[in-house]
Amino acid sequence: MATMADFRTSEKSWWCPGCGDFGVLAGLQKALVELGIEPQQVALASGIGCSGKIGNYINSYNLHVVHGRSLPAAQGIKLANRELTVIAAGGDGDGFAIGMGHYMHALRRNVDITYIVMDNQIYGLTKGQTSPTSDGGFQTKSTPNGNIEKSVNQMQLAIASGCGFVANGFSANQKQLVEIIKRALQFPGFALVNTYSPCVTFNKLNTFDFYKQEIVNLDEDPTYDRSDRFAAMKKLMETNELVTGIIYEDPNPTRYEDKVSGYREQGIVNQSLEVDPVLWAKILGQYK
Amino acid sequence: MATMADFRTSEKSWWCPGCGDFGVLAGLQKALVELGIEPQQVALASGIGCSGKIGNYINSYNLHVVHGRSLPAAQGIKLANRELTVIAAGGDGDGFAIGMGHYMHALRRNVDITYIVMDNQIYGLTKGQTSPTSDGGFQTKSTPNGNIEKSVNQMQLAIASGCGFVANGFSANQKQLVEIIKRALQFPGFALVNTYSPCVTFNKLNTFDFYKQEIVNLDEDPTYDRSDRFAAMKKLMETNELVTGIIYEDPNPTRYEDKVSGYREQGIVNQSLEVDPVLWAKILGQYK
Amino acid sequence: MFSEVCWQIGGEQGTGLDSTVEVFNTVASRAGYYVYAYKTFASRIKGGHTDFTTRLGTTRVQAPAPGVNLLVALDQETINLCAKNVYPDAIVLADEAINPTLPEGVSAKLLTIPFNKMTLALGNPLMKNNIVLGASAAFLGLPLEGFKAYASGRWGNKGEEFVALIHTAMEQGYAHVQANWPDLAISLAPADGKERLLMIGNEAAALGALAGGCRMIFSYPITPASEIAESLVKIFPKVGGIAVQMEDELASIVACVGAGFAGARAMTATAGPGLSLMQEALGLASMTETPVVVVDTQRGGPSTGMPTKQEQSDLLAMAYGGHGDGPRIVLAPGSVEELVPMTAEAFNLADNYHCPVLIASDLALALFQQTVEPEAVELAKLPAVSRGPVADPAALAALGRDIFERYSKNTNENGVSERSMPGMKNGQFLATGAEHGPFGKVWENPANRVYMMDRRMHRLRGVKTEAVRYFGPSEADLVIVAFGTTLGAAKEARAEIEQLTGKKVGVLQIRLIFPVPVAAIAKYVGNGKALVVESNAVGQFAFMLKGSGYNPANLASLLKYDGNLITVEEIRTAATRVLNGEAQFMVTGGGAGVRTSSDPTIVLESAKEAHV
Amino acid sequence: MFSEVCWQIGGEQGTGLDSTVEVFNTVASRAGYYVYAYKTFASRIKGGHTDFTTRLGTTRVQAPAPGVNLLVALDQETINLCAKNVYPDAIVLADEAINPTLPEGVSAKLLTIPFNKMTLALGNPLMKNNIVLGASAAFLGLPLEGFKAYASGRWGNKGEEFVALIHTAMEQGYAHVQANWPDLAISLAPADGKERLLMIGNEAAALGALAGGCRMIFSYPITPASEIAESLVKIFPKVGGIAVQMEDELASIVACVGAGFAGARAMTATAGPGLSLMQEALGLASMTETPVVVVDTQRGGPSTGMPTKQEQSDLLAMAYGGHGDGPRIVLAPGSVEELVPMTAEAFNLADNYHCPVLIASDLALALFQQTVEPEAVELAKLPAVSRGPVADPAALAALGRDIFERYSKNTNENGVSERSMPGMKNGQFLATGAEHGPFGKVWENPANRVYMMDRRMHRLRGVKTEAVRYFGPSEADLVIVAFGTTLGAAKEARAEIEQLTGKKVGVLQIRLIFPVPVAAIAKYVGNGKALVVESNAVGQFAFMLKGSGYNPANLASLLKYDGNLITVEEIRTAATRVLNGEAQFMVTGGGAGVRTSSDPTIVLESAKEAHV
Ligand SMILES: Cc1ncc(C[n+]2csc(CCOP(=O)(O)OP(=O)(O)O)c2C)c(N)n1
Ligand SMILES: Cc1ncc(C[n+]2csc(CCOP(=O)(O)OP(=O)(O)O)c2C)c(N)n1
Ligand code: SF4
Ligand code: SF4
Ligand SMILES: [Mg+2]
Ligand SMILES: [Mg+2]
Repeated sequence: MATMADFRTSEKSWWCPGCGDFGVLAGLQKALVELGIEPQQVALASGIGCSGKIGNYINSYNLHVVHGRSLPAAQGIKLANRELTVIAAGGDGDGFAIGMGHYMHALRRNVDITYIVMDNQIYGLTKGQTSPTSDGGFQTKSTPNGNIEKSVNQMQLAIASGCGFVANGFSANQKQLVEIIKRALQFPGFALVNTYSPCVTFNKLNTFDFYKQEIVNLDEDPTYDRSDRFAAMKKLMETNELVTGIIYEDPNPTRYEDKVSGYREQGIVNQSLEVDPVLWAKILGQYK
Repeated sequence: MATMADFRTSEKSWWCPGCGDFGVLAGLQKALVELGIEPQQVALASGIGCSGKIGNYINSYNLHVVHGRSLPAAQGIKLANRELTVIAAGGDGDGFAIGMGHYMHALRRNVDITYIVMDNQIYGLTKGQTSPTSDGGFQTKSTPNGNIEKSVNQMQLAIASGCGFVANGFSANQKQLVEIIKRALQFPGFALVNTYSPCVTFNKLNTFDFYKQEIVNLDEDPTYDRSDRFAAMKKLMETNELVTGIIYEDPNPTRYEDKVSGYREQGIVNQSLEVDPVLWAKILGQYK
Repeated sequence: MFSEVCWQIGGEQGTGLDSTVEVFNTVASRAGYYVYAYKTFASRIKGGHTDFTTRLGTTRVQAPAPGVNLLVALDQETINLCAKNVYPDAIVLADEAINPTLPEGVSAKLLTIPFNKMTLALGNPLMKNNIVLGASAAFLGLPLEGFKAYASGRWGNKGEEFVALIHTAMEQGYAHVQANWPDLAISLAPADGKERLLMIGNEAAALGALAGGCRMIFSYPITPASEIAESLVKIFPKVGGIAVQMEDELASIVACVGAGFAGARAMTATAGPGLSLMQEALGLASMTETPVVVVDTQRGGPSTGMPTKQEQSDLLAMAYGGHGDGPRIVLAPGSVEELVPMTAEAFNLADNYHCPVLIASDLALALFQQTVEPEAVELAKLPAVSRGPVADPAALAALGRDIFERYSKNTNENGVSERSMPGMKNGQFLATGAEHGPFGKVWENPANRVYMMDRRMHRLRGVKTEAVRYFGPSEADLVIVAFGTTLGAAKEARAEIEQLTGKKVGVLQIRLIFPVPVAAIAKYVGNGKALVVESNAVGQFAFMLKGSGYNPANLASLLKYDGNLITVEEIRTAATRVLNGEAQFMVTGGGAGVRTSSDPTIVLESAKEAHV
Repeated sequence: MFSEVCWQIGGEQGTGLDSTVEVFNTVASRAGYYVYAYKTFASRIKGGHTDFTTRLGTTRVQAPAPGVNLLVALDQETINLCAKNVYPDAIVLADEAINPTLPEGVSAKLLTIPFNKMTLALGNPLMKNNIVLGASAAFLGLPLEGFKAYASGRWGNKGEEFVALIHTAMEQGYAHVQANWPDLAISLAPADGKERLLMIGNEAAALGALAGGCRMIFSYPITPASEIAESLVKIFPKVGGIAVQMEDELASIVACVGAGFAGARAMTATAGPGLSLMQEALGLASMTETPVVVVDTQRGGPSTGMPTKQEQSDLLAMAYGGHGDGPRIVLAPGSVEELVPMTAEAFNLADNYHCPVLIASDLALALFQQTVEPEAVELAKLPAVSRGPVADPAALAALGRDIFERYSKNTNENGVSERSMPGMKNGQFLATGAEHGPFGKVWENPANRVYMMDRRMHRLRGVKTEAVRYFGPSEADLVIVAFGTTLGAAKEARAEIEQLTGKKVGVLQIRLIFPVPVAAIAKYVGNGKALVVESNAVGQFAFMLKGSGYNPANLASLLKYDGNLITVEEIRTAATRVLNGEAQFMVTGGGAGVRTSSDPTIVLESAKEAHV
């Protein structure tokens, strides 16, 4: 069985010391180990951003795509080989600015992948501009007079779009994060794992301390019913999404793959590429 | 004062006889007339689709852009000249497939424009493929075995994103539609006017009759409180968005333009392009 | 007895003419005739003029006909627009109800039939087109039985009564012509009766994809590409494949990259606007050395342009449109038939050269029906699947983890090294669009950069494919360089030009647009002249040729960019002028014929006096 | 006494070196020296090696220095990476704490200072870089007072104590050098003391935009373009303008088209990946004849490529990257200074030619500080705003409604007709990306199509701008063709090459990349040879030149694509080889020097035997 070491690469991480993304990476690696998944069975598609570099540091099949498009890539991989564990990962800008359209459509398409967002409420890699999840009034390089746009509520959007698994983790709460990711990876269908993953260099507002103070931890509320969509929505609204845990999990999950007609259990890549001459003749017959 | 005739063009419409879009066009023209707006004060940006052709048939300043991008165009126009009445218009595919990212961001940016969607739950211009608003199971050219994706709930998304004005009209209910559009045009901030605008050629499921039967008309419910966001969300969920009228209107609207620092009442295009030498010297001073 | 005839029908868009023409073409094909069909239509669903032309021959027909023998006009607009193209002794058959008149100067015979009245009598407006078909069959000597049989097969499920009504309508049309104009038959020589196929290029591309091992298409509808996905969505369930309509083209191409990375053969199909949106991610495929196939059915550009009109103006965008320098291969089919093997081959090239392969189809190829010889699509004769350099699982297992060199200097003769695919133990690596070292890790070391850039680009210099195909005598005085839809007209023009000028004329088909096969072109052109024929405004392929070092002196150019197909006559005229030394750069179309122009390359004609 | 010196500092990324260098450069500039700065950095925020180089001179310095006089190494990696570039008698100043050693073969003097210890003593880790500054000032004879004054000005708001600490740190560094190595000064000749400006190209572009009447920027952050928007977001509130960070580049460019349609001067700024995403909408601007300005700060491509490395590889994408044929103008600045008037001019060109205007900046221009002469940015000397053909409101009012011919055949000498803007009575029209007639209405008539296509493209042939700028003697034996960052090195190399070879050498700056000013280039090259120097792998500009009809025979090429700047020495070497008839195609970089290569144009080298 694979160990943590098996999921590490020889690449030294390029993140700033203390960056929240370290915790997310560790959480993911741990979750994979605990689920007994082998590195070669994991494919991870990531976007561009500090967060998007996660694929550089995990020993799996990694596709580091263009900005904002980790989700189409991950769906392409999964549908090509449904036998794999497929993960998409990236930042809040990557996912909810340039990638917003794909996010909304991945939610409703519901291919069986796990989407891990490292939300630091800022653009890290481009050195500190406002992101779609930045708070109102936040002063950054691109909004020196304060952010004047409403921030995206990505978890509410997920619920509203019918997503079957919506969770939020915190980079500093490893235990919870590992459990969330394990559950997400096992969930049949699209699973959102948002994480608060502070940028210690550019975001002096939404810091580790800020989150520690503000976050409501659902694990501490034994009465919370994660199978209730409306309750989930309400909780997200009440807490302004400053809540961690599994917020919603569909008790009767479905997934895209099961609805595709003629789609097989075996991954497409593992099937023969030969065309049956009888079928070929039949298809040609339509053009006669 | 401008009349209906003033808002018509000499171009014969290219829509199929009976297409729902005729009604939306008429409703828009009527609303403009009733509000006493002059054609030269109106700028309309439309996308690509049968619906996107609306700009060909209304005598105003029309910018017919590329597929999915009417909203960035409209925001560009409005911010360049806030003295104009600016409308974005297009189809369900244009707005919620390729245009989804822009939609979500226009909602939260909240520039004072009106967005009219002609939702026929199908791709008309490309001859009948499934659209993001198509119903589950719907058989089309692109889903001969039935649509397997969850449909987009664009009005719920609008509410969830904090949109201040969310309305739905029906092409066949002119009276209501005109009132909705008038109100939307007057609303300060981003106003969504979705409309059910049946495609009589390719959508044999969501027909005029279908909508007539299924639609709940809010105008007939004197108890409905359109200033209540939660009620709005609930109503949309209950009716599966088959509801017409003004679903939500923020009683304390704000708009992007009022928050931009240094932004003036006069349209940018009407201001001098000269640079004050004192200011120039001051700015240069930063580089000394 | 004609060895070929041309039938044309025009009327209002959205009145069922499409399927009427499909019936006509299929029946003619089944009767053993070669078919070349084309149409004029607008980007609207109902209303507006549309016309369909079908050229039938006992031997292969591969270009627009020089004239029309039988024009069926369902409205006066059709006569106004189309009658000028009929042969002097042609028949114009119109509905009595429209009170048709021929434009001045048209000498054809105008005949009227009470289509409307007959339709009314049959009690079903759909029958009008069936009467038309019957009448057309009578004039052209096509077997009425063939039409009836087609109707039985296609509409049998709508009930016997309905089929019987169709039969009646066809018979009435047929009988009316036989009774009224027994002497006016346009007799077509008998066909060989061989069973051939008839399809549009998009269907051919779908077939080629299937044969080429493609099992996934991610795409977004667009004219004139949609039928590729619409064909595959019907085929794939039978082979465990999947066709996904994505939210846009950005998602489509990236999903293909994902699928290619995972080891599947995946494709997308689009037209110009979609191609433009794919530029960034095509670079991703180039950088990560991931196979991916894109069919671009070119149409009038730029922007929305003319979505329903012919053009070949995405060549530069396909070859050079992305930021930075990245490898791509661009193929161009010369006929519908060729799209089958070429699309299959594209997947082999992508897997062998680890880069995006684009197929430069065009609207006329994509949407218009052409005859396909069954021999050309025999499964056994199509390119066999060749997966290119793939890591050996046993060798990987022996490696141990984290040391698979995806971008190893240990390359094959093409400069390509083995790839691993998810699922293969110890094959894990990072595929990134950022510059990277041999293990895929981000690395900006200058020497590594130079190696990687050279590695990626140089593989193109040795692409193994049939880059050009030559038709004609050796040492020709003039070689017509053509690709895509234009090829057919060039081939038909060849003999005519030889006859007319007494010179030796060849046609060089460009099958590989990029990397530009300059040497092969130079070889065939030899000491002759080259006339590049293309459907765009700036001579994109000629520009690429010159830019790639081809001697501009003997390069002549014929351009058409009015949305219509290049004709045999236009090529004949232009070629004659080049042979006579009368012209080098020519344009045609837009109502005017072939005319001399300046070099279409857009350059600044004068530069302001520069200070020294 | 040196008339120029070169200072370099290296250490770990994210340790404040950026601002330390900014202090150094500003103080040197204020002292009256010309500054040319550059750096090596990675696409990461903290950690990893970074180094900064500043070349100071009493006359203009405009290229990387041939060697370094004083290298400050904060870690051993810096010595390993940078020491090979120091002059033989240079000083390498390192922190005692790192136990520095010089690589073999480096003859420089290695001196150590207890930077760390001194910093510890001062009790604030931020002080280390200030000690470094003081020490550097002492070696180079720069005025310590200048550094102290800068600190007071910049950090005054942090309190007197803090400023005093900085001053102490600076003084300690200065004193340490004076005390220990009184004889080792690298004395720089005194400067003229004139007050000049110092800025990066992105700041210059922002200034140019402001002066050019631009009041809107819609953009999305990307390296190395972000500072353009970040500058304008601070400036625009003062002039009623607006800077919007959009959700992506697709939105950015379309918002610009909207704003341009509305009559505003709007721009976007991006790098390669964003440019690729803008291809479709650039076609929209071309089709609708809408002015829009795009700055592309080129970086290593394709895909993510090398985001922090120099390259000039988006030329083809800028000129030809969209589907279909559409007009665009592409300008290239030759220095930071030139970006001010050129960006201003871009808006005039856009308004006069009604098409997108792109500015081909590059990473080195965009991000590195250069001296700007105050005269060059005097408001009165910058291009005056010229709005181009705009409809006369009175004439419109007289027209009556619905008959304004936006795309009228009544054009000015550039082939451009008047546009109306929303708000103008009776000026309403449809601007559509679909082909259209004179009123803007969708129209696919073939003759109209030909007119409209010619109309759009032909305007480019007469663009009025200073397309090229020539430096050197007439009838040169060799003309070095350069643009962007490369120009400075070419200009510095010119005299050296003349001296070395005794031949006449000129430099031809290309300011207009597209439409290609072929005639002007041919005129200046005359019977000499041309050496095109560019930072990309396939010789994009040379390809454009040849494709546009330029005679390839006398065209030589020097390419660099390893991410580093082209140097004077490399150009000198390449030029000498060309003049000696030793080489035509050369590449350099990647650790190896200038070397002969094959024609970089990617063509298929052999085409399989085609069947005849
Ligand atoms: C098309 C494109 N536009 C812009 C960029 C520049 N870019 C790189 S990362 C990034 C955003 C980073 O923010 P986020 O996604 O939140 O990731 P973080 O760095 O904060 O983890 C941007 C705009 C790009 N690489 N590609
Ligand atoms: C980039 C791009 N992709 C695809 C298309 C083709 N296309 C034109 S309209 C359309 C969708 C039409 O559907 P909708 O927006 O619902 O409009 P409708 O015709 O139904 O009114 C598509 C996919 C295009 N024009 N551009
Ligand atoms: S800049 Fe922020 S997000 Fe990026 S690595 Fe540093 S701390 Fe993490
Ligand atoms: S196809 Fe449908 S949407 Fe388009 S014009 Fe016809 S009825 Fe309207
Ligand atoms: Mg972020
Ligand atoms: Mg629709």
